[in-house]
Amino acid sequence: MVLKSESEYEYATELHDDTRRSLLRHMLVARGLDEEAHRLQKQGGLILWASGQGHEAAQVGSALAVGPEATVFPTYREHAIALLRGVAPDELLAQWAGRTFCGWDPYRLRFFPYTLVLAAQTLHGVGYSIGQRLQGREDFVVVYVGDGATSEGDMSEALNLAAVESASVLFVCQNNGWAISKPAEEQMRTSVAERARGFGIESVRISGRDPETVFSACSRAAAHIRGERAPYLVEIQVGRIRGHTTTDSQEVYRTRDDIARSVAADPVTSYAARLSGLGVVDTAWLDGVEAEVREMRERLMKEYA
Amino acid sequence: MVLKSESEYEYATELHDDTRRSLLRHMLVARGLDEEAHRLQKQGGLILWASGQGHEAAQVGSALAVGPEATVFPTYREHAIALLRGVAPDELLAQWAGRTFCGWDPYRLRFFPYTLVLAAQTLHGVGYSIGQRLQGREDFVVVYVGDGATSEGDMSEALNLAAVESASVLFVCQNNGWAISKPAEEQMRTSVAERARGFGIESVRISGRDPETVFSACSRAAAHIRGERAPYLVEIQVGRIRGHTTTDSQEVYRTRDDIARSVAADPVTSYAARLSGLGVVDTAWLDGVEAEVREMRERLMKEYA
Amino acid sequence: MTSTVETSTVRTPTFAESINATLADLLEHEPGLLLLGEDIGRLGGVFRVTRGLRERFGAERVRDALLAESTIVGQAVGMTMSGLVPICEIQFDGFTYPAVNQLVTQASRIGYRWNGQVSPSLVVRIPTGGGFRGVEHHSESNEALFARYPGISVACPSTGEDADQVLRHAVTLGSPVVVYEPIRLYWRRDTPVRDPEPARSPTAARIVRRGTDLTIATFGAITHEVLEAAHDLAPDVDVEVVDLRWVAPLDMDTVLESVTRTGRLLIVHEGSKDVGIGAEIAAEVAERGFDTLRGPIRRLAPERRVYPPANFESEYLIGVQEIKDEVLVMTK
Amino acid sequence: MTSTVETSTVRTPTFAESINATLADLLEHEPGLLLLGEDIGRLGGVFRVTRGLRERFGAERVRDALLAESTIVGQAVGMTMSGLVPICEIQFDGFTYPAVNQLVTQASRIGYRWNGQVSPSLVVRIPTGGGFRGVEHHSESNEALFARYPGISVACPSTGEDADQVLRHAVTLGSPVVVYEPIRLYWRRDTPVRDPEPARSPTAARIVRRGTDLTIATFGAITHEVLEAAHDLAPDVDVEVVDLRWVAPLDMDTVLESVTRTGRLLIVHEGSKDVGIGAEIAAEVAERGFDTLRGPIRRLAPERRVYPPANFESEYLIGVQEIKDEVLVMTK
Ligand SMILES: Cc1ncc(C[n+]2csc(CCOP(=O)(O)OP(=O)(O)O)c2C)c(N)n1
Ligand SMILES: Cc1ncc(C[n+]2csc(CCOP(=O)(O)OP(=O)(O)O)c2C)c(N)n1
Ligand SMILES: [Mg+2]
Ligand SMILES: [Mg+2]
Repeated sequence: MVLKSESEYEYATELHDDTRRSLLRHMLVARGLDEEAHRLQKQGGLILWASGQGHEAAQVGSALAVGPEATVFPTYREHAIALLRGVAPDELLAQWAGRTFCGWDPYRLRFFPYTLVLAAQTLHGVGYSIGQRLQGREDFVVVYVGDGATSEGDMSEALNLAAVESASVLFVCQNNGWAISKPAEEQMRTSVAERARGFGIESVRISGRDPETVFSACSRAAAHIRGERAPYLVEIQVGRIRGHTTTDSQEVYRTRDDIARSVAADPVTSYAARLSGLGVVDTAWLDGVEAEVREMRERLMKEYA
Repeated sequence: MVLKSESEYEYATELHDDTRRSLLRHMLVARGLDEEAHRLQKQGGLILWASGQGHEAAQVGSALAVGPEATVFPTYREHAIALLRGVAPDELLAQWAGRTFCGWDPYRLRFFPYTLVLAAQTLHGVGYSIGQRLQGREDFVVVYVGDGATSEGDMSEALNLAAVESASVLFVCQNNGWAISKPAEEQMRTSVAERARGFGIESVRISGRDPETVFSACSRAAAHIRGERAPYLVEIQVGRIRGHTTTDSQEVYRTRDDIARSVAADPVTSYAARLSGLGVVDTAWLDGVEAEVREMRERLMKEYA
Repeated sequence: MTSTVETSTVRTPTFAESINATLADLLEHEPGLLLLGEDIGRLGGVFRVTRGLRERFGAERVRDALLAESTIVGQAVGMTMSGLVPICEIQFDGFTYPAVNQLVTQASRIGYRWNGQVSPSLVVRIPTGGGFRGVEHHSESNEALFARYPGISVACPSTGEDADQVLRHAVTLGSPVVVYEPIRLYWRRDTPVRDPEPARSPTAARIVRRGTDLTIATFGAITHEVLEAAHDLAPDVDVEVVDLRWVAPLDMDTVLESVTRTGRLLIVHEGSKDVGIGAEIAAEVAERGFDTLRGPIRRLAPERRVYPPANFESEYLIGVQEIKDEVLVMTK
Repeated sequence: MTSTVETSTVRTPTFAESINATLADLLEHEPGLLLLGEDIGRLGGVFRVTRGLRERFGAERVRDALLAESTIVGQAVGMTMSGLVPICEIQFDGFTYPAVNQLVTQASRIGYRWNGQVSPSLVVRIPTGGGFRGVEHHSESNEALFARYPGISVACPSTGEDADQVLRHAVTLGSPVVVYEPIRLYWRRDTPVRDPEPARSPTAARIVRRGTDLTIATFGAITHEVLEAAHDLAPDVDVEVVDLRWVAPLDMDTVLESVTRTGRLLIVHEGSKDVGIGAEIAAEVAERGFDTLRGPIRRLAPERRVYPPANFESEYLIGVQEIKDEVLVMTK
């Protein structure tokens, strides 16, 4: 079974150039941090790193679309969202360096701690949303989950709970095609989006190559959630460029071609090229971001090397 | 939300009169046993009894349809199936009298022990089917589950496993509208049948009032499973005539009308009336079954009173 | 806290009535507190412990949960993050296991993971224990399971009054508490007399009978059998009975002081013996109270075997007679 | 069973290599046996313990499981009913909890529920323990969790040779066995010398160092630190080291005999102290070996607190120095 997008790429036309630059900037910064994390891990400064390369468009697009009011329940790979939400780069790496289990202030940033026990956070997210609603407070919650983790009972229980309670929860599944070495098409017969519908949760499945597609789909999803006060699920197909984590050797179980396809579909380079081509960003702008990234990497090196 | 049948009553015309009499006979016997169990429980002979009244058409119809080769993984309420499969009445009551955790020979009867930890048996059933297939043996399995139990993570995990492995498993959900005091429409937003489809399992939702409807639907499901070597789910709507168990007082949480509706929709009396009306059974036949039931009840009284 | 003497004649509220009253009072005074469990609302719980609370406080605060224990505890964890204080109910001890992951890897660690920014006051009430001819899985005692885990406290009150104190303390603790409520005590009225001595603190053990010859450390429903045995043995043998009330953390000071006075320790519990609470107590006393011991420490608890069908449970459970026999062996 | 002396110089297979070889041999000779776990096939497991087995025995017998621990154990239970012998792998100790329900309420009781008609030979291998700077949840030791339950056996081998013996025994036992494999030993080559004395039976403890002054009972990875401490202390203090190998059921006879000779008992384990395996051993000795004791029984194990982030794990774990200090205190 081959995964297919239900909706093809659709470049939303209504996006402001500011928004587009913002999307690209966050993607570039996340990529820079990810590269630096790999370097630091090799040198022994980090214990482990779960790369987000290939996930940037999905993460930045969805996080910008829902806005800063939404509370985010991440997995352990939403580094681009962490940065976008204001987690400082060194705070983000702290747990991967063995210093703490959460380097940032979850409440202030509305970006909750990474959860390493797969799918456990899905129930927390729904419970939190219900709790907020009961107290008459903002109950919009975004729960991230990977394709593999959706097999855990907790994920199905969370979908059912959200559906029954009509909770204001956006589930975002970043389907990168793999749960370590297990291909997504051997993890499920349908799709996460179809499964959500079975529980009574509207859903859509989109490509995660283009941040604008993601932004549009998640904006619509957010509008649905706020309008209907009901949950929604967006399944985003992304490519996993690096191995599962730095201890993984994906060459053992993925073909060279398959890895090459993920690399070729790199959302960061392609979006940078597109915005350059459209004249939305120019060399000066790109140089500015590059300088910012360089500075960040230097600071991280000082802190963690 | 009110539960609606997706397919209306459909009286299969192709059923032999022998089959129809067999359906009715098993239903009448099961009802007789159930009445006796209540009596014995009141007298202290049984600890507890989980009544099957209202479930008879669903149980007998499905069990006859799949035939004796299928291995059954029941919940704790499939008394009609137990009897049909050859569990002796006193063997069936033994566990409700505190003598054992399983009074019969599971392998010989291909009717496995009752499981009281909800939904745990769903994974066993799929695993057993896979195990049988791996050993080149009959892998047709029927897993019973209640509406409430479908909320447990294990049920979703079992559906996913069966779908991915394309296991020869028929899931039969007897949706009696209640999980003790929780109405099914507050337990899920859709239906168990829709949920199964989300996982990639074909399904149908039928009324469990008429055993012939059940027999036909389950025969088709069984043919599908044997033909496609893929799972199937049949959701059967039944009425719960008695409380959840003998310790329950359903009057606390169900309206008088609602209970009356379940009583009025009694599948046993209505099927007996129908077959009498059609001349498929006559008084002599009914008297014969009644005598059989009386004898069974007397034996049980001796054993357990 | 009152210190009324409980006797078999004075009419005091039953265990279930006490909990009901405490929950009602907490709901009344703590707007952020809610109840969550299977069948606790409309039905008032399968043991009717929460009877009337939904009518009084509404379906939003007395929530009939989905039939999924991981959902119950998992959503409760999220609710604590939003500032609420959920009191969950698991229907029977034997159905706790689907919630173990959320309790052990999540609820118990959230505070630490959040560097103290979240203080999850989260209570899980679990009806426990046997002796009422239950069907399979309905008569177990698994308090030792959670007692191992840092970040979880475990209470096993043996009276309604103690349950009241435990619950009131638990909802303020800022970390999860599992409270085991003995099913066979819910509606029992005639319980043996105990000393009215108050506990030193809400988490301290209680000395429910003063004695000089031997200490019995116990908790939960079986405290009553222990007291009965102790009363029977007097005046020949004068047994001191310590009702631990909490099994994690344990009030070892009270036990050790008692053993210093009596020189002998018997531990009695209903949960199975192996790697149980009794083992922890014995190990602590074998280390810290070794010099005060006049003889071997002994444990009286069911052997390592499955809780049997109802017809055989009396052979499985520890009764008054066995407790007396054991005391006599140890003091002869 | 061979009785080769393991030394730091002789090149013996590593722990991981031993298990790999044993699994291969079992798959070779037992057609009904299969492996089931996350990433054990294509990848050969996250620790590469099952490397090459899928290629050799096929994807049907070396099964890359769905990402769901309850599914893994739950389907394995069904497979045992069909006559197969599944050896499951849980990826890390910390991810065992979603499978607890299927293990405790199902796998462990199926035999009893079926009146002996099913003998579920079902093995669950679990990589365990810390000391390798793991991230959250990746360094725990929860063997005491399952040790409580009748119907489950729990093994904690400390060498590849013992793991081999444990696994071969486990697949024939007719009831579930959980085998804890220390992560930090998988690929370690230099381990302290131990006495070659064979065990009395596959489930018996091994005396891995004979001594006269004090008995240390231990198991799992930390056995090596205990041995190192014992070697360091000699000849001033002559420590006897008992490697339990199985923690449920426990071979108490070997421990008691040892304590009879030495008069002193220290228990060392990596899992946290409270209501742990050490408690059970101490309690048994405080009862059955009381008269042979010359001083308090002591336990050395991490205190009741969450396993901390990697930078703080050395403060959390028990090291060679602490073991030596403890022995010196007990023998001075
Ligand atoms: C309950 C649990 N089981 C197993 C693991 C080990 N594990 C960590 S990540 C992972 C794969 C997750 O795949 P997916 O959900 O697709 O997320 P991805 O890593 O691809 O982003 C596994 C098996 C875990 N962390 N938690
Ligand atoms: C894991 C678990 N949780 C709770 C229970 C207690 N319990 C027994 S039956 C039941 C309701 C089941 O409802 P449903 O699945 O609809 O089946 P029905 O009884 O209606 O046939 C509950 C909550 C249990 N047996 N197992
Ligand atoms: Mg993935
Ligand atoms: Mg029901």
